[in-house]
Amino acid sequence: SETNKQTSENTIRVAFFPNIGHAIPIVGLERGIFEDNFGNSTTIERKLFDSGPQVIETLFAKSIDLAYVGPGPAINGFLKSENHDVVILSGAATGGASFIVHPNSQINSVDDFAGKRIAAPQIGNSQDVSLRNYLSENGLKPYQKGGTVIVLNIPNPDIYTLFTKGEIDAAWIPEPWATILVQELNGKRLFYEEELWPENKFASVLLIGRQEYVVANPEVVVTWLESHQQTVNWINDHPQETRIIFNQFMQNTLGQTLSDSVVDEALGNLVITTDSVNDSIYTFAQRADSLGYLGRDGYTLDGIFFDKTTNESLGGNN
Amino acid sequence: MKKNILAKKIMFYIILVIIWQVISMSDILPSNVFPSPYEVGEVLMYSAADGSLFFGIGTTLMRLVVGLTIAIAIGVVLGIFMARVETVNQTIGSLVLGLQSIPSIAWVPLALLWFGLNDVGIIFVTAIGAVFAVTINTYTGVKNIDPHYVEAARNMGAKGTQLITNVLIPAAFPYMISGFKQGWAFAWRGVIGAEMLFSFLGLGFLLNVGRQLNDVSQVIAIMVVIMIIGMAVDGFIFKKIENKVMSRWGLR
Amino acid sequence: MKKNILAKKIMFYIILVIIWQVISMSDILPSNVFPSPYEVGEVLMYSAADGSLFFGIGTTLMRLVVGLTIAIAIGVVLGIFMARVETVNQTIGSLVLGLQSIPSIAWVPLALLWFGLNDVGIIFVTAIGAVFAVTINTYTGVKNIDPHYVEAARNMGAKGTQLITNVLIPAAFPYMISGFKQGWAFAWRGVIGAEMLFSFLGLGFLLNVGRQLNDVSQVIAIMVVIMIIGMAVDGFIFKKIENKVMSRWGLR
Amino acid sequence: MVKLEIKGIVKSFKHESHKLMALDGVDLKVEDGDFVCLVGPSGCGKSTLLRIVAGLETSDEGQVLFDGKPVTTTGPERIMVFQEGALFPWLKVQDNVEFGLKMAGIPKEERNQISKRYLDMMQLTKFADSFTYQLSTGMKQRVAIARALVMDPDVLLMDEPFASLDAQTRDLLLVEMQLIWEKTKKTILFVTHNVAEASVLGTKVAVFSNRPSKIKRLIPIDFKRPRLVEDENLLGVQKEILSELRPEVKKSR
Amino acid sequence: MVKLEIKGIVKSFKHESHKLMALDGVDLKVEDGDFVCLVGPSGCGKSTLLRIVAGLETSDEGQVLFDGKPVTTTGPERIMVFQEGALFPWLKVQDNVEFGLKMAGIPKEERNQISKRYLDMMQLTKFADSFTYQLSTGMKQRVAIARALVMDPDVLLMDEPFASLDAQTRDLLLVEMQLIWEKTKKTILFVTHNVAEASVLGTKVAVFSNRPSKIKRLIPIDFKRPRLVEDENLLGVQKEILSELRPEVKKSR
Ligand SMILES: Nc1ncnc2c1ncn2[C@@H]1O[C@H](COP(=O)(O)OP(=O)(O)OP(=O)(O)O)[C@@H](O)[C@H]1O
Ligand SMILES: Nc1ncnc2c1ncn2[C@@H]1O[C@H](COP(=O)(O)OP(=O)(O)OP(=O)(O)O)[C@@H](O)[C@H]1O
Ligand SMILES: [Mg+2]
Ligand SMILES: [Mg+2]
Repeated sequence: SETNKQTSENTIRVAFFPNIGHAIPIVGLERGIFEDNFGNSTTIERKLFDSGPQVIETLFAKSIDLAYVGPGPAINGFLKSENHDVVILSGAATGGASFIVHPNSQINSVDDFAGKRIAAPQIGNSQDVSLRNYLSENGLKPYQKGGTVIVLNIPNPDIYTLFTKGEIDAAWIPEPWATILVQELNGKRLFYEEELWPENKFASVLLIGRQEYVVANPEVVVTWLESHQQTVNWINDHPQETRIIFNQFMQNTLGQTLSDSVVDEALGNLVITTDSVNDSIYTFAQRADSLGYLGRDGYTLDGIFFDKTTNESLGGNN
Repeated sequence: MKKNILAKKIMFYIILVIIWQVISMSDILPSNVFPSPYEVGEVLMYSAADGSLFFGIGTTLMRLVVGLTIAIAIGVVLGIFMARVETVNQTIGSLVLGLQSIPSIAWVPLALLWFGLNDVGIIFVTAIGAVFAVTINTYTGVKNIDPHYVEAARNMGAKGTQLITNVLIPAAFPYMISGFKQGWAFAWRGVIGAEMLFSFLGLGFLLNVGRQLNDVSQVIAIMVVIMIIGMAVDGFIFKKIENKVMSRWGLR
Repeated sequence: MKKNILAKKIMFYIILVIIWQVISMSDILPSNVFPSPYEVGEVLMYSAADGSLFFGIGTTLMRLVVGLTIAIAIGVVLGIFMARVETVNQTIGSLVLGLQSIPSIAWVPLALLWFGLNDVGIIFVTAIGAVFAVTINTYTGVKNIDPHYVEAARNMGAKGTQLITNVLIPAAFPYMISGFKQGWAFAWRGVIGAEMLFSFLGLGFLLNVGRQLNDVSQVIAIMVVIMIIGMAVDGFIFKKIENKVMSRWGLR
Repeated sequence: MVKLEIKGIVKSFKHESHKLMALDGVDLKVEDGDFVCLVGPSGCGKSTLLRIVAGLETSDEGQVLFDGKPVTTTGPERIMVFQEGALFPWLKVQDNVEFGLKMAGIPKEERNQISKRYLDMMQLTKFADSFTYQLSTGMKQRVAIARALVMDPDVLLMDEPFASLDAQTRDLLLVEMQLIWEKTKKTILFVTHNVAEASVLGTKVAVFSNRPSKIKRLIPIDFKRPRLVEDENLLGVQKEILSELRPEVKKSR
Repeated sequence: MVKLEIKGIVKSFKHESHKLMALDGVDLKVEDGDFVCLVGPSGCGKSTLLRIVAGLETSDEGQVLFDGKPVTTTGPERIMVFQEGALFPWLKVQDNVEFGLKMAGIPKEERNQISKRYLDMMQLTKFADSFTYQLSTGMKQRVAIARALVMDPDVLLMDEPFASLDAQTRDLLLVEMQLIWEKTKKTILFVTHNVAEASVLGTKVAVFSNRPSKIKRLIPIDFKRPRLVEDENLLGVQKEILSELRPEVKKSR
């Protein structure tokens, strides 16, 4: 609460990952789209993260106001705060996850999964939920639950490492890692995750806000969403420049870049959009719940989506 | 007398839990930031009921025992060498101090690379986290031996291995015990840390799951389990040895 | 004499690096699994050139100093209390041993929740990682004091604070030094670990970046930096104090 | 006036295979200004009794009264010179000697003055700046004595303080001790194995029986001072002490 | 035959404010079977010399020859009884005594037999199972002596071993020491502050000068044994020793 009070009205603290799926904040901020719309009196403080749950922890600690995260952490944050800390403001990207098979492992379809070691990023994230749901839809169970498929939850960079060593047979993994596995390690893309979804689309990155902040700063939200939309348009019009800006950003913040072909292909596998594909979020929550990720007491997503009208009226009452 | 101590301890923890419950009920902090002991207890109950807790504990302890055994064996030998052979101390000794300052979890990426995602990798991280603490304490212990003991022993014909097993080790034992204790602390931290990052079964994995799902109650529940095991190991193993040594040395 | 030692050390490290280079050139392991010292050196050069390395070191050291200072202050007081007041030892003492066994990185989720993504959170993790080591060593040191010293001092009228500052602390000093040393080791591990997980500036952050980008050279480069700083702190600070204490105690 | 009253002190220790009854009902009245020498077989409990009087050990039964009040803890009015020295290795010789004064809050210059006097008396001036491990055993013992004298206590408890001194230093200190005692009229309990030493120093000599020990006899010595070790007058008393002591030592075999 | 030849030993120590010259050219020839008592002012370097002979300390100059070969390190043929005991706290009394035998690989039963004999001699049988902190100072010293005797060394180096014994135990050990020496014809270097002790035990008494020390005089004593402390015959030698010693102790003031 200390940090909260210190927040000057003119500082917006926004969290995102140095990852191609987060192209909107990266490109929008690098090109100054957000700054231009807010004017000189507002500073935007960038907070770089590499894990969704950590973003949520930090948001609970009131150290950030807005954040770009996957649906998993967004839903968890909403439910764990008893429906009052997190609100989904908009979509940011859809698609962008694939099932990659190691060149030496004999996997050609789901029929070959038995006895194999299959990796997904951390428990409860989008790919993990999708993988486990896919298994159960195909009548398979993870080894840890008495089944035949060994599911490993490991961070993306470690998936790469283990893929190098041939210690895993396949991975359900987001971009740009999926493309890196394909291009650098000869991984085989068995399928794109969007192929499994209605209309071939599902939300993979969302813009969320800290409810308290959103309610208190309706104008900020409006301006942010406008800039957000403008950035989407710009990116979709300028894929080349997007790649250049992205790599510049990587160089400046992490001192490293990805190869052009990786960025291009990864970007091509994603759709940068404001569409939050709400149905996919409900489906996602349902699947997570059936996996036991959402607690024992049942759940409801009522109020998770930003409702501009109620928000304005709440803001007015303040 | 003994009963009295136990009663005091129990009282202390009951009071602690009550204070905790009162603070969390007072609603100063929301429960997603500061859960109540009741919520934490609930999580423990459930994971005990479905067996996952005990499976996790078993896995972790197995890795710990193997890693710590390796660490103690290497650490004691290395420590004695460093204390007795100046050249070893000047060369390997300085390296040990450097390696000691690398946090165990910094080894995780390399462990994954070198050993893969399996028990060996985790045991490596566990052992490497503990080995230097054992080494340094053994070293300090041997260095701090009253020189009269060594002189008397050498004078009575103790040499080489004899000197080590009959004088250096027993004389340095009070220090070495605290070396083992720290070694165990480092190993315990190492194994949990590695499991958090490897995400491959064990208590650290369960803690990480809690974290990934933003479930503070589970995080704290596992921390409590980690603490309880830590206290148990300390109370039932190290305390006993230490008391014996202390009273034999006439230090109490 | 002094020069001789330095020469020995330098030789040792040169040989070490040569062996490393030979192994990595022999191509038994691919360089993305086992990079050569040359590649690691290159990474260091670059990050030194663009200043990011020194900024990282500065940030980390600042957090370390603050966290360790807090840990030592609390640890010494707590340790003495535990050693001298049996009730404190039986209650808080057992809790300290429990808390000691929680790895610092297990505190990271709570630190993030309670303090947010800022220096305070990282310093919290640093301090809590070190405080119990200092406490336990101070405790052991005070417990291991030759009882004659305390008796003589009490007999000459030393009481309360006087007894603590004039007898307990100096008599336990050889132990406390090793407590500070371990405290520093834990704090150093804690701060790096926290930075790896917080991903908020500092050396740990740089290491994590290396990990995220699967750049083993960078991972090892930062580990080397961590080691060198560790050795420097040990060599320039702790070694000096220790030698002084040891020779004053007639232990060498 | 009775300064110290030791009443029915019983003390036993636990050993591996047995319980050891060290003191079994020790009674002793020490008048103000008495110089009582304690002699007895090795291991009979002389050090233990001194520790109980100092308040460093508790007895199983009985009590010690100081000026009529029961002793429960240590106090600067009862200062002990330990048999093993117990000097502080982290302090220089001079700081060791000044320790008690510092604890009493006496300012630095005054401390220096006092300690200088006693360091001089103990022939240690040259070693004021040395650390204790740099001293020979005899020198350490002298530091320990200086450290106690500096405290100017009512009761001085000395546990074989002269055992590792050379004969000459000891003879000198025997004279010095008598002077100090006469000047300050301190009450002194002094453990020794040396019967001659006891006869020179004591106003009374308490002979311990074999373990479990009592005080077997209290022999008063009334010769005028300063007495010297070579005084032929003392031979009679020495014989008397020995005749009490011998059978006890024999029993202890 | 010369057993030990000490040639031109020089040894100094660094102190805070100055360098301390302890030994400055000590020469001493010790024949096989000699019993040499060393006396001298406190802090003159007697313990230091013993440590050098034992091989525990190196001299700045000069050397020690044992059977004609220079001493460079410790050896079981030269066993030391330390002034401060240096018993191992982690061993029971009996195990302390048997330590050297165990190091020499002697089997358990034989060890037990031997140690029993010496424990008995030192009146410690009852305490065979005790730990050292449970003993009085005098008892500890007796354990230390037993531990050395058990080793049956050619040369025994004893640093004030009887300082904290009661007179009776000491008198007994004085006789015992002579018997042991006569039976085994050991070569013994024995530091003491007690001139009577020296005159009873020694075949020769070496008087140290004040620091920086040399050996001022070597006084042979030829009376037949066993000698007793009360022997009037010894008074003459004692006077002689004292007359050499006194001026040195005075100088040391
Ligand atoms: N801490 C202890 N634990 C067990 N036994 C002890 C302890 N302290 C002393 N004793 C025993 O108590 C007895 C008396 O010991 P004490 O040191 O008082 O003897 P003393 O008369 O001073 O002997 P000395 O003349 O040899 O110094 C001894 O038999 C000793 O073994
Ligand atoms: N380790 C040391 N460091 C510095 N000085 C030392 C050391 N050991 C001995 N000395 C000094 O050397 C001198 C001789 O010491 P030593 O112990 O040999 O004397 P000693 O003749 O045995 O005296 P005592 O009869 O009192 O035991 C002393 O003045 C002492 O201060
Ligand atoms: Mg005694
Ligand atoms: Mg000496």
